[in-house]
Parts: sequence; C-alpha cells; structure tokens
Amino acid sequence: MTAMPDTPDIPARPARKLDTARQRQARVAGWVLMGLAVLVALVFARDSAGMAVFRLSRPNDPLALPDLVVAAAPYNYFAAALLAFLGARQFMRGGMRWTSLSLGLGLFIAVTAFLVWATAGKAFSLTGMLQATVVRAVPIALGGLAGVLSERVAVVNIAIEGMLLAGAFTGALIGSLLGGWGGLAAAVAMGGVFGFILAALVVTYRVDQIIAGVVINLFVLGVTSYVSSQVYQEYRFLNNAPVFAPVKIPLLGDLPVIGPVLFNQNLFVYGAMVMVAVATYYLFHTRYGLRARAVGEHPRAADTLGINVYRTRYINVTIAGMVAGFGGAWFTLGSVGRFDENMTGGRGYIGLAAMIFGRWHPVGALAAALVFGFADSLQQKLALLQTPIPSEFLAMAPYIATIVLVAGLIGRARPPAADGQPYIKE
Amino acid sequence: MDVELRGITKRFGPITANRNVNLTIRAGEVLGLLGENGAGKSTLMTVLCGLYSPSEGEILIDGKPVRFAGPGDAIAAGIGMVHQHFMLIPVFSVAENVVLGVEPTGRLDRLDLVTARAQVRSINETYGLEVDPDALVGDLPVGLQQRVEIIKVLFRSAELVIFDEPTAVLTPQEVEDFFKIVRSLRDDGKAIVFITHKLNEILEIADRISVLRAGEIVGEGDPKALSEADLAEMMVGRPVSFTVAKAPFAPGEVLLEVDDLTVLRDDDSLAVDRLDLQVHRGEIVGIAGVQGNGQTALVEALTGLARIAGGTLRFAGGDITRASTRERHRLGIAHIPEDRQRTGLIPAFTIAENMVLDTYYDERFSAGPVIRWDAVNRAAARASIDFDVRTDSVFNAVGTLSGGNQQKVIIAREMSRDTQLLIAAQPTRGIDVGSIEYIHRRIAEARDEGDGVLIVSSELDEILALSDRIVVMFRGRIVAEFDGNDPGISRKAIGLAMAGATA
Amino acid sequence: QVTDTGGIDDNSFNQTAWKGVEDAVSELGVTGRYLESTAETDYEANINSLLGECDIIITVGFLLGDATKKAAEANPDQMFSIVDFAYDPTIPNVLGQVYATDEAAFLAGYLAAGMTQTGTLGTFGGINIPPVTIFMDGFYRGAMYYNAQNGTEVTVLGWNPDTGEGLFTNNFDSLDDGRAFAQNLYDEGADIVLPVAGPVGLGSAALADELGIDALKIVGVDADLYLTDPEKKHVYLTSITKRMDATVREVIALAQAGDFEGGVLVGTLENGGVDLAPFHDMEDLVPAELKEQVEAIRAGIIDGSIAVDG
Amino acid sequence: MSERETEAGLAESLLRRAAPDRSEFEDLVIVPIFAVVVALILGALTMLATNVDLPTIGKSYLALVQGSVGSLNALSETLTAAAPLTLAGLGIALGFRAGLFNIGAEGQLLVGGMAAVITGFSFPGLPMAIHLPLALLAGAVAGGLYAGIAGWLRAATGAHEVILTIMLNLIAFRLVDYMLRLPWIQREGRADPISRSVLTSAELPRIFTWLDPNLRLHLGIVLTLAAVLLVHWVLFRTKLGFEFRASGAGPDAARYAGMRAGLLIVIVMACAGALAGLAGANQVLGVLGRATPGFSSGIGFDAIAVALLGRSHPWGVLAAGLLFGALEAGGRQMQVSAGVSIDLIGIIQALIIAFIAAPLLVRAIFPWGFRRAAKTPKE
Ligand SMILES: Nc1ncnc2c1ncn2[C@@H]1O[C@H](COP(=O)(O)OP(=O)(O)OP(=O)(O)O)[C@@H](O)[C@H]1O
Ligand SMILES: Nc1ncnc2c1ncn2[C@@H]1O[C@H](COP(=O)(O)OP(=O)(O)OP(=O)(O)O)[C@@H](O)[C@H]1O
Ligand SMILES: [Mg+2]
Ligand SMILES: [Mg+2]
Repeated sequence: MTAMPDTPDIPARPARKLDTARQRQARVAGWVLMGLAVLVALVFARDSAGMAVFRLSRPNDPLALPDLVVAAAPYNYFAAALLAFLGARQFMRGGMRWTSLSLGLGLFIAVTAFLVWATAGKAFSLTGMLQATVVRAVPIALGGLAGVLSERVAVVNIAIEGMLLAGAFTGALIGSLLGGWGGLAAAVAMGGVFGFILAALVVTYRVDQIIAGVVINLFVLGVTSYVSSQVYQEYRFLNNAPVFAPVKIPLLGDLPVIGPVLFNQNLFVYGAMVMVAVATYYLFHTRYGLRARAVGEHPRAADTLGINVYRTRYINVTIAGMVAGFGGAWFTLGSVGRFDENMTGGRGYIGLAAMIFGRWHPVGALAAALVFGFADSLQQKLALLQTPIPSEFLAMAPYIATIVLVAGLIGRARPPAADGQPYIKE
Repeated sequence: MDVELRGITKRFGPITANRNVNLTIRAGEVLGLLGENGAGKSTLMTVLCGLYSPSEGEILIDGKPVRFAGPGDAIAAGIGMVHQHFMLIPVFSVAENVVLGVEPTGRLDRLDLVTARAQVRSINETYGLEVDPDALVGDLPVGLQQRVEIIKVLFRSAELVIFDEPTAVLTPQEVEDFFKIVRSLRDDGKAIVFITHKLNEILEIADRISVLRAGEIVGEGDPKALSEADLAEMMVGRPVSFTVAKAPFAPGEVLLEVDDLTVLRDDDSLAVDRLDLQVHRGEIVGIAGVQGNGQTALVEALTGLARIAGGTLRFAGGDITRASTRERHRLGIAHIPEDRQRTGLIPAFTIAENMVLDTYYDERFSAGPVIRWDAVNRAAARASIDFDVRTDSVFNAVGTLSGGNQQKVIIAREMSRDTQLLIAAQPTRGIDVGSIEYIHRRIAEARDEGDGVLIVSSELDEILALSDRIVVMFRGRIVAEFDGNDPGISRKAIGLAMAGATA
Repeated sequence: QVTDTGGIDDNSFNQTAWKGVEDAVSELGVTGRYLESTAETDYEANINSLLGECDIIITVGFLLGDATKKAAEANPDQMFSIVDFAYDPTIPNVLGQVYATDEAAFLAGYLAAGMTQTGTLGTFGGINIPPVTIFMDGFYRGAMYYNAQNGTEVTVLGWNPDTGEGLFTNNFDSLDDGRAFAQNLYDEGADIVLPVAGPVGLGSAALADELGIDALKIVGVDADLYLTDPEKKHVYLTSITKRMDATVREVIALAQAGDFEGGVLVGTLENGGVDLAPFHDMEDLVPAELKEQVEAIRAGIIDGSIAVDG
Repeated sequence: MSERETEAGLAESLLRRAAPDRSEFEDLVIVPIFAVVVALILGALTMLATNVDLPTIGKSYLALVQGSVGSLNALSETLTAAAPLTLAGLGIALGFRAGLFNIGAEGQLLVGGMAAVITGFSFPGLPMAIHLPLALLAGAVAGGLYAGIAGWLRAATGAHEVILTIMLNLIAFRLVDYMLRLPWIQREGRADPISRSVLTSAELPRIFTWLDPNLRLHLGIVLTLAAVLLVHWVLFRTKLGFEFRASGAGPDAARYAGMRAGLLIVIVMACAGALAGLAGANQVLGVLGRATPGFSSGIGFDAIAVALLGRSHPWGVLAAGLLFGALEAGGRQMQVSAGVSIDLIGIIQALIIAFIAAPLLVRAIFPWGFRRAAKTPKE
C-alpha cells in the first residue's frame, strides 16, 4: 500500500481556465449576433427612410386598432444596437447561460428590422400576414404531427406526402358526393388506410421503412393523377366539394389581431391546434403514450414487459396516417374545394423537416410549421412591397434560416432511439 | 412457486440453442445456472419468461402446464426477469420505467405518476433499495440501473425472479448489496435463478447449481460439495487455470506519462480532474474504480477520442496531447474498448473486415489506395487460429459470434500488430472462464514482452489477478495506489477507496 | 399534340388547345391523339414518338420551343405547329401560333379599374415567363389607361412591368397557393384579382366564392372560365380568352387542305384570336357606360389608335 | 510437422466462403420476376376499374414492352432515361452505405447541371477533347461542393442531413431561377429563364446516330457505366470505401478505429453530390443542351427509389436504373399507342418496388413459388 486516499469530500482545487464547449458555442453565437448587428446597421438602417406602416385591423373588424407606425431608420438603429449588445454579452461570462435564447431573440430582432426596412415608406396588413401564416402552417403542422406520431414508435414516415395527397383526393371525391363532413371522414379514413399499409409493410413484411414510404408516395401520386386525368375530366361533379368556411369563435374572434389570426379560422386550423394538444397529452401524459414512446426507444424492453410492439406500431402509424389524411383534406375541403394532380406540392417533406426541426415533439412540429408558414407569407408580402432583393432570394430566405437554426440552435436533436429499425421478435 | 421445465428445445433456424432441457426451480431457493458463452442460458430463460416460445417441451407451474403467448402471460404467472442487457429506457424516469406496462392511471387514461412514485418508494423501503423515482435512468450508474430492474420485477409481484449475469457490471460493494437483496428475496419465499460466469459468486449464493453446455444440461450439483475448479471443468469440459502466469516484475523506462490531465464531459462537468499517471514498459497498471468516475473519459483521452481540456500526454518520449487517434495507433498504442458491440466491432462486417478495422491502411494490407483483400483474409485466418476464434469461415459476420469470440477478434486485431502500450477497458466483461483464462494469458504475455499495459476494470478480481500496480480512480482523480504484487494486498482497502472512503 | 407539364385536364392552356383538336376531329374528320409531358426531359422524346405517326404535330407551350425546333429541323417533311411560340427567322415546316394577349388584357384592366370599389386591383402569375407576364402587362396598362382617362388612382398590386418583378407562385400545381395569393392581395385591398397561373387560379376562385363576389371578383385567363369552371362560374367578372382552340383548329384545317405553310399565326382582337369573354351573370353589374368605353377601346386597339404596349 | 499441416488446412478452410443459399437466390431472381408480374396485374386491375377495356389493356402492355426494349429506338430511350437515374442513384447509394440519407440529389443535380451549362456555353473555340471533360468536371465539382455544404454542416454541428438536404434542394430551385435571369447566362433575346445553348464542343455526342439520326442515346451512358465500375471499385476495393462502409455500419466503431468521422461525412457527401452533379451535367450536355428552371424534373427524387431498390449496391443501382428507364420509355409508348395515361406507370413503379422490397409479402402471396417459407430469423 503506497498512498493515502483522500477523504470523500475532496478539497476544491484552484479553478483553471478551461475552454468549455459552452464557451465555444457562446463565442460563435456572439459573432453571429455581431454580424447581424452590422448587417442591420449598415444595410437596413442606413437605407431606411420614412415610416413603416403595419395595418393591424381590417376594414370591417369590430374592434379597430390604429395602424402600427414605426419610424424606420431609428427603429433599425435601435435594433442594431440591441443586437450588438446581445452579441457582446456572449463574450462575457454572464451571456453564456443564455446562448440559445439570445440567438433566437437576435434572429427575431433581425427579422423585424428587415421587415421595417422593406416596409419603410409603405404599408401592409400585418394581421393578414399572420393569418396567412397560421393557414399555411396547417398542412405542414399536421404532416409534422403525423411524422411525430409514427417516429415516436420508431417507424420512419417518409410517406407523409403520399398520405396528405391521398387525404386531399379522398376529401374532394367523397366531399363532392356526401358533403364536407363525409369527405372529411373519408379523408381521415383513407389516411388511416395508408398508415395501416405502411405499418403492414414495415412491421409484418419488414420492408425497409424508407422504401415503404417512397412506395406509398409514388403509388398515391400515380393513382390520384391517373384517376383525376381519366375520370374527373368526364365527371366534373366528382371534383366539386364544399369548403369548410371559417367559424368565428364568439368574443375571442372579435379581438383585434389575435381574433382573425387564431379565432376566426376554419375547422382545420382549430383541428390542428386541438390535435397537437391531444397528441402532446397522449404521448407524454397517458399510459398508452408512455407505451408508444417505450416502443420507439427500446422495443425489446417494451416487449419484455408484455407490451405488444407490433400492435403498438400498427395503431400509432395508423393514427399518424389519419392525422395526415386530415391534413390532406385541408388542401381540398379546407381551401379550394377541388383536387388537382400533385396539389400537395412537397408539403409533406416540409412537414418531415418540421418534425425534425421540432425535435420529434408535437408542439415543436407546430412551432416549426409556423416558422415555415411565416416565411411563406412574409415572402408574399415582400413581393408586393417590391424590395430591391431579387424575389428568388426572398423565396430562399426561409430555407436558409432553417439551416442556420438547425445548425446553430438545434444541433444534435435526438430522434427516438430505435427510429428506423425493424423489430424482429426472435 | 415451483416451476418445472420439461424437455425444452429451442431452435433458431438451423441453430439449436437448447436441447431437451429439464430443470426444476423451487420456491425459497436460489438456483445457479452456469455455462460457457453461447451455452444457451439466456435463451432458456427467455423462453421461460415468455419472450420466445419453445420449439418443443413444456413449462409447468406448481405442477400445472402453462402456455405463454407472450411476456405478458409470464408476468401474470409471476415470472420476472432481469435481463443480461438491461431492458430499461434511458430517457424515461425510474418511476416510468418501473410502471411501464402496468401503469396506474386516472381519468382520460392519464398516467398517475404520483401513485407510481409512491409505489416505487414503498418497494424501496421494503427492500432497502434507495433509488430516486424521479431520476432519469440514463443518468444513473449501472449499479442503480440494476436496482431499477429489480424494482420492476418486484413491482409486478414476481414469485420467480431470473437474474441473467447481474453482477457483470457491479463493483464488489455493489455485489455485496446485491446479494443482500437476493437473500432477502429468497427468504421471502421467492424462487430465484441466478446466471453468472463468476464461480466464486455462484458458490456463495446458490443453493443448487445446474450447468449447461452446448444447449444441454451436463451436470447438477450442490455448491457445498463443489469447488470452482470442478465447476469450471464441468462448464468448459477441461481443467481451467485461475492464476495468471507472469514473469517476475521488471519495469523498464516510463512509456506513458500523463500530466495534469483534465477532460470535460459534454455538459462541461469534470470527468477527469488534473490527473497524473505513469505506465512503464513491462508493467501492468490496473485502474480500479466504480463506473462513472472518469475511467471511460481517461481512456478516451489517452486514445485521442475525447477532447483534452488541459494537461499533457507523453508517449515514448514524444508529446501526443494533440495527436489523432490514428497517429496514436501508428505510434503503437492499442485499445480494447469497453463496449465490444458498439465501439469495438462492426457486427454486420465479416471477421476479416473487423480484424483490420484499424490496420487496413497498413502497408501489409494495402497498396496505394487499394486494400489487398487476399492479404487481409489470409492474415485474418491466421489470427483466428492464433487467437482461438471459433468460427468456420472468416467471412462470417462478427455479429454471429458469441461474446467471448467477439472479444477474441478484438484482441487478435489489437495484439497482432506492433504495439508498445495496450489499453484494455473491461476486457473480460461478460465472458466465460475459459475465454477469460485465455485473454488474461495474452495480456500477461504482452507485458512480459516489454509492452506497457493499462487495464481499466470494474472487476476487482481481474485487476488483482493482472496488475503490477493498482490505482483507484474516484471522481476523476487518482485517490489511492497499491502494489499489485504485494501478497498481503487488501481487497477491502481497495473497495473502500473505490467508494471514496478513507483507508 | 404534345402538352406541357400540367396535363391535358388543366382547365386552361393544354385543355383549350386540345379542344381545338377535338373540334377538328368532329368537324373535319381527322383523328387526334395526345401525349402528356411530365417533365422537360420528355419533350423531345414525346415529339419523337409521334414522328411519322401523325400528319401534323402540334406542340403546346412556350417551353417546347427548343424541342420543336430541333425536331422540325431534323424532320423537314413533317408538319409542325407550336402554340405560344414564334420562330425568328421562321422555320419552313413550323407554324407558330402566338397571341396578342395584352390587347385583351388591356381591356380587362380597363374594365376592372372601372369596376373596383376599393381602388386596388391585384394580379399574380405562375412563373415569370412572357406568356404569363404578357397578361399582367396588358392588365396593368389597361388600368393605368383608365386612370389617365378618368383621373382616378387605381393601383395594381402584384406586377410591375418596368422592373419585371411581381408576385409568382413558382408552380402550376398548388391550388392552395392560388387561394393564399388571392387572400394576400385581398388583405391589401384588392377586390378584383387576375390570376395567371393555370389551375392555380381555380384556388383564387374558391376564395372569391367564399368571400362573396362583392368582396372579390376574379378575371379568368385562357378560356372563358365561366364555361370551363361551371362550379365557380359566378365569381368570374370576365375572362381574357386566348382562342387556342380556334387557331389550332384553323391550323389543322390548313394542313388538311394542303395550305400549310411555315410562319407565324398571330391571334389578335381583330381576328378573334384573343378576346374578352362575355360578362354572363355579371352583365347587370357592369355599368353600360363602362361597357361602351370598353367597346370604344377595343375599336381603338384594332385600328391602332390605342397602343397597348405602354 | 503434421500439426503445421493441419493448421494450414484449417486456415484454408477458414478462407472458404459459404455458398449463397437458395433463399438468397430466390430473393434476387424469383422475387423480382414475381414483383413485376404482380405489379402488372394490379395495374391492369386499376385500368379495369376505370373503364378501360381488355383489348386496350393488352395493347398498352404490348406497347410497354415495345417502347422499352422492342426496337432500337426504344432501347436508346430506355438507356437515355436510365443514365441520369443511375448516376444520381449511385450518389445516394454511396450516402446510404456511409449511413447518410441524402435527399439532396435533386438540388445537387440542379447545381451541377448549371455549372455544366455555364462551362458548356462559355468557352467558344475550345476543342471538344478539353471542353466536354471540363464541362463534366464543372458539373461534378459544383454538385460535390453543394452537397459538401450539407456534409460540412452535418459534421460540424450535428444538424440532421435530411433537413439540410431538403432545404438545400429548395434553395437550389430558387438559385437556378435566379441564375437563369442573369444577363450573362440568359439566352439573348429571351425574356424567360432559359440559358444559352451548350456549344457543340461541350455536348455529349450521340453515339448511334449512324444507325438512325433520331437515336438520342449519347455518351452519357458510357459515363454512367464507368461511374458504376468506379463506385464499385471505390466502395469494395479501396481504403476510402472501407471507411465509408465502416462509418455507415458502425459509426462508433469506425471512430474508435481512428477514422475521421467528420471528414468522412464531408467526403461522402461530396462524392454523392459529384455523382448527382454529373447526372445534371449528363442531362444538360446530353439531352437538353441548355438549362431551364425545371430541368432536373425529379430525377433526384426518383434516384432515391433507384438507390433503395438497388440495395445501395452499384450493380443493383444500375439494374434499378435500367428498370426505371425502361418503364419511363415504355410508359411513353403506352400513352401513344393505347392512350393510357402516363400516371399508370407511376402506379406500376410503386408496386414493383413494394414487391421487390418485400420478399416476405411475395412469399405470402405465392407460397407455392418457393421451396418453403424459409424463416431465417436473426438476432
Ligand atoms: N435470436 C437468435 N437467433 C439465432 N441464434 C440465436 C438467437 N439467440 C441466441 N442464439 C444463439 O443461441 C445460442 C445460445 O445463446 P445464449 O444467448 O442463450 O447463450 P448464453 O449462454 O446466454 O451466453 P452468454 O454467456 O454469452 O450470455 C448461441 O449460439 C447464440 O448465437
Ligand atoms: N470531452 C468530452 N467530449 C465528449 N465526450 C466526452 C468527453 N469527456 C467524456 N466524454 C464521454 O462522456 C461519457 C461519460 O463519461 P464518464 O466519465 O461519466 O464515464 P467514466 O466514469 O469515465 O467511465 P466508466 O463508466 O467506464 O467508469 C463517456 O462516454 C465519455 O466518452
Ligand atoms: Mg447470456
Ligand atoms: Mg462511463
């Protein structure tokens, strides 16, 4: 025996300056914020003149608010200063704890500065933009939610796009025959059918999950396009469904700004919000949700406890399909009342991105969908405002922002541990 | 509850894992189950707990035949199993893991975690287990994770509890605590099956012993009448030596010098805290310590896998603090990682491919950008023979080998190149006595040839059997050092140092 | 006929041209057959697969210009005609069919400016290519002409002919884009919207249907959408028609009669190749005075006294 | 002595490979045949359901065969369509092998194609021997760099490559729209987004025009075959390929073995992007001769299916690419001679993939087609 062990409560040693991961992260965030500050000051603020007018109320709103008028140049100098402050803080000890928050806040400020600059001397309807944000987010959020539900039981769902399209198609077809509610029910059911098929392919027949998803997408695109070109041409009445009109929620719907944005929308907007809430409750607060997540994290462990892994996957993926079917119905019953080839236009893939961006959480997926929706409606407004930035770059902006956010803020989001892996019992 | 297995045969395609096994398990008794790696112990127990259905044979509980359609039925019948690889969900809390499958619920299927926590606490109290129901399982050290597994079984009021290699990952103190729990369960009248590769433990705890070889029961016995050597011979079919033959200790110059090393975890907490350590040529240094005290981080820092936040590393006279993993390999540092399946091997790759996983770039195996596969395959066949890897072709996937043979592949790879320092983390975890004997002999040979060896193990017996010098790590620092060749060395003192107590 | 992407059933472009073929089939006793392109890489292959199978190959769409040219030059004996494209210099075996759409769009712009309650009109396009923007140009200039004539200040959102920038969906698929873009314009005060985006415009019609025609009216393009979109016919103030069916039929007739000749066939207000559709249900909403003015401008355009291209 | 001999014998026996068993053969040969047959039957049922009469169905399937392999022209069309699918599919397969899901082939293809077009019209007077390789190289490099962005971000920040590549696809679409309006790229006298034409010296020459001037098959098919060979060689013969496969099959083990995970991700993505970029170059230099906004026409997405169907094996990818090419060419003929919508091909494609990927399903449908429902469970 050579040495004497220390006591359990080891005396503290003099702290040494260590280059911790958090410090590195803070430094990067600091530089990003400083860069934004410079951008805002040199580009947006210097070039802003006059007032930016954001209309909050629309002509026939019951409670009218005056327009929001912002002096463009001063606001942008202020924003630049704020960004510089946030950036500088990152280099000091105190800022470290708030890195993600600061970066998020900084991006928000930069976006407002950009808006003010673009609007300087002009006006547009902020409420309209926010309302459009919510509307455009609906299919993406529902697609993302479908992804969350199936990936939480470790079934990768590339098939969201196909399920949306199937829902849109069925909604229009049955909606034309039986009316809106019938169409909606049928769309949900059809989504469920494809969810079930996906489950059957990957669970029972052990098809690679991504292949199965791609197959469903191709198949649905093929069938719906085929039918719409062969059948709808002759029988137009099969493609003329009613559209669910907005329903104003009493009182709440009359509130300025918030009213039209949140409480005077159609069934699908409410439905999406309710579903996100229910899904959150289901996944994180109920018995079956716990079991579903267990199957997604460690199917074998779940199996040893008598949880039927296959059945859990079937049920959840089918429900995911139903959610996507509902989301698909938005395209027809919630928007334009008729089906057209490939009318979902890749929204399912954006939903998939929203799911990852939202860290496999229903609320996260909704938030991510709102970011996409906002970027989308923002771009439309900017096209009307005639900024000097080429429209293609405006259109790119949301995607670049997503990359920045995913790379900077979210980083290594963790999928369910067993995601994508088939479970073979013996 | 008495359980009888009658004529159980389990086949996986062409493989027969169990052949006509008859076994009786009685209430209030601990049955020890022994066998080499791949003998079929886990498979047999997995059949018993309903996860696999037997190809032939039947299970009787208290004399009545039962059929399990799934684990749910077995649980309902009172059979609980703590699996060799823990069946825990790391991102769930202890309470969630425990109640999974039999959750207390309120209205709207709401999970009643308050009740769940209370239930966990009450089991805690009954058996003195002390596990925080709100802790995330992934954050718990392995010893506590095992208690969670035990709580899970007790929570389902199991009458038969199966432990599959429960002590493989525990420290001596934890093993003692664990035995206390097992005894109190037995005294409660529960039937217990205990599987292990550690013969001393089975002699200590079991009331009766059965030995499996190649899927068949080859012997039964009374622990009081048997010695470790008897058991080992029964298992392996030949006599096994338990002592490691080493040349007299003659250390050379300093090979590895760790000075003031600091390593941080992902959350910036200290994993290794200003640690100093030296390894000489011809010396085996054993690092003892409870898991979670920074050994993994130390090994990863030494092998260039973890970022070094402070301090320096010198190897054979040169500074390697900033050297990459590949550079360190080339300098002659060999590494047997602790997690065979995840970090040591690629299960889907062939034996040959795994044999060159970190040497494929060597001129022996490649010319320019091209790998010379025939040279690789030939060398792999050679090494398989030299290192006793039991297989019929080097083109078999490594994942199909038993744990012991997988470990031999790693050892063959690391030792069949020109090394000066061997770093071995948990080299024999979960491996049967026959293979342990072989692996220890190989490690000792490396040291006798003048290599430096650093062994990290939570297995005190292993540390004691191999080391010339033993250091104990606690909270990222070395808190005690012992002479491994001192015949009067005290297990107790080491155990206490591992727990952070004063000697 | 080889279609552009969008399909034969797009309710506008391809469909109208196909109708011309169908008319020819029933009236002239020829047989017709179509091939849908799903991607640009198909154009050439599709044309090739019709080579030798048909007397005349009609390609529909600006984007097929290159492919048609290539095929025509490689097969000088095959008769070709292309809708929406003119070659300069002309190719002897290709007859280009182009349309002075801005003439009709000018009328629509004038009309809309006279009809708006809010003083704001809106337009958006599918993608920023000439056959699309020519509608928007005419519409914009018509509205400006109205301002000049009547001293009003009607504005047109969504297109600026001077910078060539405007509001575009960047696709011809997503009907809900049509709705969202129209909603956007409506939010900014527009009460008459001209969507120039093929089927995407049907989404705008759905919004107008929901808001009611007092709040939002739609101006259709290509065909008279009152007729081709009967479910939503009440929302269309009028349509800027591009009588592709007429010119296609005409070309087929020429070919059949052996009078085919390469060159350019321009559809104008004068020859009826482009026109403003009737107001149908909105006949009564349009003030008689405005109708007269529109007629006067039509005459002016035809006789050249009013220039539509600014 | 004798011990040495038995040892040598043992070593020899260890070097013997197990013969592929029957079920492997069934999966590789019989299942695909069944898959095609079942898909065609189901396709026929779809047509029946939409009031297509039996003779027409027969006619359309005849056309499918004729249009894909029935004539020189059909073969040429099949190969022309297969080339870019195979090239991009190889890139995606490479990613799969290294554990990366690269959805970004479409974007990489666009960027690569743009670079190839720009190079292709930019250097008048260059001899073909320099100009064509230069344009191809530009396509590959641009595609590689573009994919490299995703790889670098993935490696440096851990951001999910699926999101990154989806976003980069969307960005690439807009970028191409923008570039096609730049005065130095846009064709003179045109207001729409269309690039100048590739000079003849940079065009991939058609190789069978001496048989029939309408045969579109061009040198790109040779390029494709070369790429298949190259990828096969890299993946299974070289150190780099070993590293790719290792980091795909066991990322942690690869890192422990001293492979540079981050660097490998960047390299894999860059290679994948280069192949996709080459597919783009193949399209603009061989088929289109110019670039317009939609010139990628979804090849990058179809290539995902091709890579999956080919089980990420170079020869498998080639086979899948040929199958897809044949369906595309045959589908066109189906439309011409039987008037059946091209969308039906999409349905048949989906069904074929589903059945090929689900041998268990095929076995379940046709139990008599196989010796025995051989269950080969693996842990
Ligand atoms: N699911 C399976 N499929 C195919 N073979 C299997 C499967 N599970 C186990 N085996 C094989 O059955 C045999 C017995 O395995 P088992 O895990 O029961 O051994 P063990 O005695 O528990 O070994 P160890 O001591 O290493 O835990 C081994 O040869 C193993 O490879
Ligand atoms: N600087 C670092 N960067 C990244 N990962 C690190 C770093 N330092 C440690 N880790 C990882 O954190 C994990 C936990 O380390 P920890 O120190 O708790 O385990 P340990 O006590 O060293 O090992 P054992 O559990 O075997 O005793 C290890 O997998 C280690 O590789
Ligand atoms: Mg075992
Ligand atoms: Mg550890």
